[in-house]
Amino acid sequence: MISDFTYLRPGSAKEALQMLSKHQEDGKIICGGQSLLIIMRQGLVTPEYMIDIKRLDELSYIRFDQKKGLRIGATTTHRAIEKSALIKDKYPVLVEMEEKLASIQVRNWGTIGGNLAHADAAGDPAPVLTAMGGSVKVASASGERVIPLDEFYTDLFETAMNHDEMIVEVMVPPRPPKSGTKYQKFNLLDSDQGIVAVAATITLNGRTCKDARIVLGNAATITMRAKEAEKVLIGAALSDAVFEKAGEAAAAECQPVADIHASEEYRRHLIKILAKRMAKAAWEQAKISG
Amino acid sequence: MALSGPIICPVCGKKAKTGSAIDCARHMFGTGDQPHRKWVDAQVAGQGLSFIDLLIEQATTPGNRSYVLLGEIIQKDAEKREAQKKESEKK
Amino acid sequence: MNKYTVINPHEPFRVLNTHVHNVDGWAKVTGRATYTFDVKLPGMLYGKILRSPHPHAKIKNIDFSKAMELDGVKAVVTGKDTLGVKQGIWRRYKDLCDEAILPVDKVRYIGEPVAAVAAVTEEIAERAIDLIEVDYEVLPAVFEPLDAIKKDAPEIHEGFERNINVTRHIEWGDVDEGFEEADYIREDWFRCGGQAHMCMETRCAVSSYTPDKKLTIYHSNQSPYYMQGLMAGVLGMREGDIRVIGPYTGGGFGGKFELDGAIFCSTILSMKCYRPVKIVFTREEDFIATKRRTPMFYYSRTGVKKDGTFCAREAKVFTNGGAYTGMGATALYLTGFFHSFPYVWKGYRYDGYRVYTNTLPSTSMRGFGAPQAMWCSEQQIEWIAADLGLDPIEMRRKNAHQEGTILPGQATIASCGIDQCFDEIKKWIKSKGKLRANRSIGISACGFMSGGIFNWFDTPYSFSSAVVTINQDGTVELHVGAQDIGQGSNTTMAIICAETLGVKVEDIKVHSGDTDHCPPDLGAWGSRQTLMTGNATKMAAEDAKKQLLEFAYAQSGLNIVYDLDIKDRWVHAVARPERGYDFGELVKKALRGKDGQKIVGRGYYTPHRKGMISPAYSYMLQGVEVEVDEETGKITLVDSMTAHDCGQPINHLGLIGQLEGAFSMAAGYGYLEYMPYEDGKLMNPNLVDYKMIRAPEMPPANIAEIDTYEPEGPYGAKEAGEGLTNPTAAAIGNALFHRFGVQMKECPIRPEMVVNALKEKAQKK
Amino acid sequence: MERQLIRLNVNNQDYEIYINPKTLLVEAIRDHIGLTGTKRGCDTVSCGVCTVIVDNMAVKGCSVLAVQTEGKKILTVEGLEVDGKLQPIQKAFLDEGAFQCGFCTSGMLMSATAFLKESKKPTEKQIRDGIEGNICRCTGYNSIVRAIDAVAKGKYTEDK
Repeated sequence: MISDFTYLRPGSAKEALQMLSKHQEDGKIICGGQSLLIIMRQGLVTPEYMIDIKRLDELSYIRFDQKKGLRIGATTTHRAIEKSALIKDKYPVLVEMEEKLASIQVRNWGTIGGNLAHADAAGDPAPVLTAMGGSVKVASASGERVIPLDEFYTDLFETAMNHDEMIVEVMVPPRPPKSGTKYQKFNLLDSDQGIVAVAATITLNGRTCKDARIVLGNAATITMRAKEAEKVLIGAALSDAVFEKAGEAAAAECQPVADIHASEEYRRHLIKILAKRMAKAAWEQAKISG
Repeated sequence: MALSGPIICPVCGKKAKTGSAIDCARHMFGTGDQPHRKWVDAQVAGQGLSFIDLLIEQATTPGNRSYVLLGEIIQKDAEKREAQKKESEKK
Repeated sequence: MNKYTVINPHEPFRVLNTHVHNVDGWAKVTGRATYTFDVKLPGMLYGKILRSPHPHAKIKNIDFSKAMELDGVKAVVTGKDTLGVKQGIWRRYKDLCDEAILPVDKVRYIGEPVAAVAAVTEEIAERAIDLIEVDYEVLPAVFEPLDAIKKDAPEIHEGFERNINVTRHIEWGDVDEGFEEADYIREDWFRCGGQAHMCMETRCAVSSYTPDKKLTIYHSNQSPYYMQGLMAGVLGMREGDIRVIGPYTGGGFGGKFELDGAIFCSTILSMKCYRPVKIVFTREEDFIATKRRTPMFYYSRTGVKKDGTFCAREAKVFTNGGAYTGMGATALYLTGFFHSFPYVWKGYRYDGYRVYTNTLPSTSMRGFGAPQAMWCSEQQIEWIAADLGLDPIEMRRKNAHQEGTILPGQATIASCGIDQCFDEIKKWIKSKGKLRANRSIGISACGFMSGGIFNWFDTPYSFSSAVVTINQDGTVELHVGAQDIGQGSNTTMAIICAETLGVKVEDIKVHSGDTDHCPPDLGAWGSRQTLMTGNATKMAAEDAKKQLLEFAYAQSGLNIVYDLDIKDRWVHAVARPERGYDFGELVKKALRGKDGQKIVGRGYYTPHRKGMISPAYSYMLQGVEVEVDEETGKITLVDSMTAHDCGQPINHLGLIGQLEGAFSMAAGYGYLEYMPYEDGKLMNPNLVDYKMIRAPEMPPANIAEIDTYEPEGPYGAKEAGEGLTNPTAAAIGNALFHRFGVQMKECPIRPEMVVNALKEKAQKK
Repeated sequence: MERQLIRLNVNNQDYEIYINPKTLLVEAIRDHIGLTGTKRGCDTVSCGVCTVIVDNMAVKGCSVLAVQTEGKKILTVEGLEVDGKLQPIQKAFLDEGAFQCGFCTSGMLMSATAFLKESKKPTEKQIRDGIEGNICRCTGYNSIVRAIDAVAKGKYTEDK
């Protein structure tokens, strides 16, 4: 049963942040609420004040410029990202990821900011954005700061944000030339979260790998970078053997937990396979990209 | 010794399919209610066994040992009864 | 998307087997259909149930004083407020009536009701539940049947030594002789999982007890008559004083024809405060505290000749009964019977043992024990064919049932179209040509019953009854006790009635789902309604038709050598169709002749001299094309074909829907639907972690309908829609066997199991 | 907890309801406005039987606060039929027998309606992805896919 709360509807982001600084941990931001309302029904979260930013259109935008890259406002829905021609052109992997994120109903109402703030290790956007070097701009009444996504998550359902802060923008740098990013999750049903998931970015310099990012979803309590796997790739002349090695490194360094869907061992096995496949897929794309 | 008629269940009086002792044993396991269990328990207690022991033996090991065993017991019991009957008729 | 072909079709009918809309369709596509879930009565209270957190514990004391103090709480009940009657649907057998629903003494599974609260809002009731203090003495618990039969295992029910709940023995022919004749004998051990019914409408009820000592219950169920009878038993009331209304029912699948916590607790609460009380299960309650498909351990030993002739088979089965009997005893019998299907054996022997454990009770679920039986049998047969280097389809054909096959002491097969099923599946496989490297096809055969003959409920009534009343304007009222739970029985009965009376479907108003106004009927289970209620409906319509034609004869003054008939509302001489009367007009006249009495036709059906199991059997063979990712073990269903014999199809749309739906549920059982328990606790009682087929996972479900004629069924009809839950799991297993040579012995087949099986195989090499 | 008065526009009709702000949209529609065509089947935003259309978007009424939909246009299954005239998708469901128990049907119809509005000439895969968020335990989905496909292919245009 959802506990009672006082409903607040700020007219601007500024007002929302003032409310947040006033109520601190007694306040909770709701936007799409697709995850929040579930855990509230389970009694896991019981805010006294619910601050609804769903209607803050000032935070709902998708912008791009060559220097700064991609900027997505926090209240932008998953569906808006999925349908954005601009993103499909510049960051196609984001669209591919969104198309497989839960169901249309959830994507219609749920938002990118809410998803990232929920800090579910099995969430889809975090690994992809992290693989592309993305970060979030968080704001409080006293100012703003930018946190790289690979430093954003501290523990299961926990982020580096303070109680008076909220995500206002998602930032993705311009895609470097000769680079590609791919994402795949392993699940039993098309619309499910991943039992595990892997996002990979490969940037080429001629035939060798200039830079690489391998990011694992649901392979630890937080979205994690597989730095050992990245080391295997960076500087190497890429081949199936190298991808195989990278997969093994990722499998060795991840810290999965067993649940009814998969044992720890099987999760490592899946990470190995997916990391190998995604690194290769990203490489294939990097080769043909401008 | 041969029996004059088909074997009747010593507990509920039901005539087994073929009237044979082994069929009567199958009937007893198939029914498996308290009266039938108690009767079997009484018969096999001597061998440190029980109805359930025979049941589990039958179910967990290939073959048909429990049925054969119980069949023999029923056969003997039926013969005993018939003998007793003859006795009482003589008197 | 789907291909539907008909093999050797029968003569076309006017209404039967034509494209008829579901008679409840309008209500369902406009949101007008009201379910128990939607019922709201004046002054209605909302109930919530407190459930046991322990798998096995004595209830020492329950203190609900704090709950009663909460504003808005109107009543709290515990086992002490009941007669403490232990009930069960096997009423003839006292031993098997073992569930009190609100137990007085002890709880036997996690989620078992302990107390219930009625309050003015659901939220207050929920808060009140948290204020009830229960003092438990926790007892040692046991969760697996093979542990529960051990000497030192805790006793779950008094007097049930080694926790053995029911035993079943089936045997015919000479098994030992059969095995002696066999050239090859194969033994295998299998494990079959449970499955949740997962009806979209969770269990719910609204009960209203009034000062005149009458009780009215709205309840989402499969058999209002069973509910009426069972409630009378636990309440010590007369059946006639209880009215059970089963409005539109949001799915059943075998899970809604026993008493559940919703109907029982809402009634006890209503009797305490004389107000209507509504209880709706949450999805979690529906998972942890209703019942489930029976998990089984199977040992199967099969002997065959070199040429593939089946000789003998013996099976030993332990089933996880959970805490109570429910319909488990029937599932135990049927799994044993259908493990022999659809083949002839010189000797067949089955010993089944249902064992109590401290887990969710198991019971009937669509397929009723047969899916487990086929999972084991159809895989083992595939392996035997491979071991002997024989064609698996031809080996099956060689041993399959035919018309006239006798299963000694059990059944005689009157109609059987399985031979043509083999042809159709062969054609389909051929038509697929060369498959992609990561794909393979598996097949599986099976058969199923058309209603059960057993009367463990001990009803004095006919199994099915129907009343047909013709109104003066020619419209028709059809009263049946059959329960439409979505399978379309209302439509099927309307079609049979219209066809028989010679009128149109829109002339028929079907009345069902209300014990006050409908004749008793055992309800929707075991695929019984089309055949049994169908026969009763046909008989009632024929009775009414005869009365009308008697009058027509008198009217027409025809020579009695002429036959009269009715088609499309036109009463006419068969030889001279142009000579006749309008149906409605004739009825008006006929009523005058009957001193104003309506024409009422009566029909009933109870099977006689049809063996031990069922009056008729359907047959089917299924092929499934499966794709497997060798590295991850992920299974994807690509395509499927089912060749199916259900006698004469009656409800065309309904038949296709039932076959497609059964297939999706069967596929889920094969590779997705998984119920893991830890210390008696279900680990995935929600729709995030319990996986079922969704639209993207559902492959084409092609159907070849083999039309046969079943003499015992109405117009030659028999079962459809339940039997098809049986073959799919084995077909998927067989597809994996053909691709990788691995033998999967546990279902559902989860990807991790596939990966492990492949690893094992690699290591062996 | 203070209740508040909110105005919802459901099926082109304004309703004023006095509710606790935590009231979910599906609760407002069923319990406060009294339109029971929309159902509830889970607590985890999984089953889709509570699907309604808000400003032309299908959403799950169990995961949206009623207050969040103030001033928006809400369409429920009851709003499909106008003056006894069925929408093409409703007719297609009847023709294909795309329902059995009917409990998921309202939500399924709303997902299908929203889907058909935004996708012209959809492929079968797209149709299946379009109803991914709705569970049907009875039909196995294929009849539903056929119904949506028939409407998309214009089989019912004469009724539009």
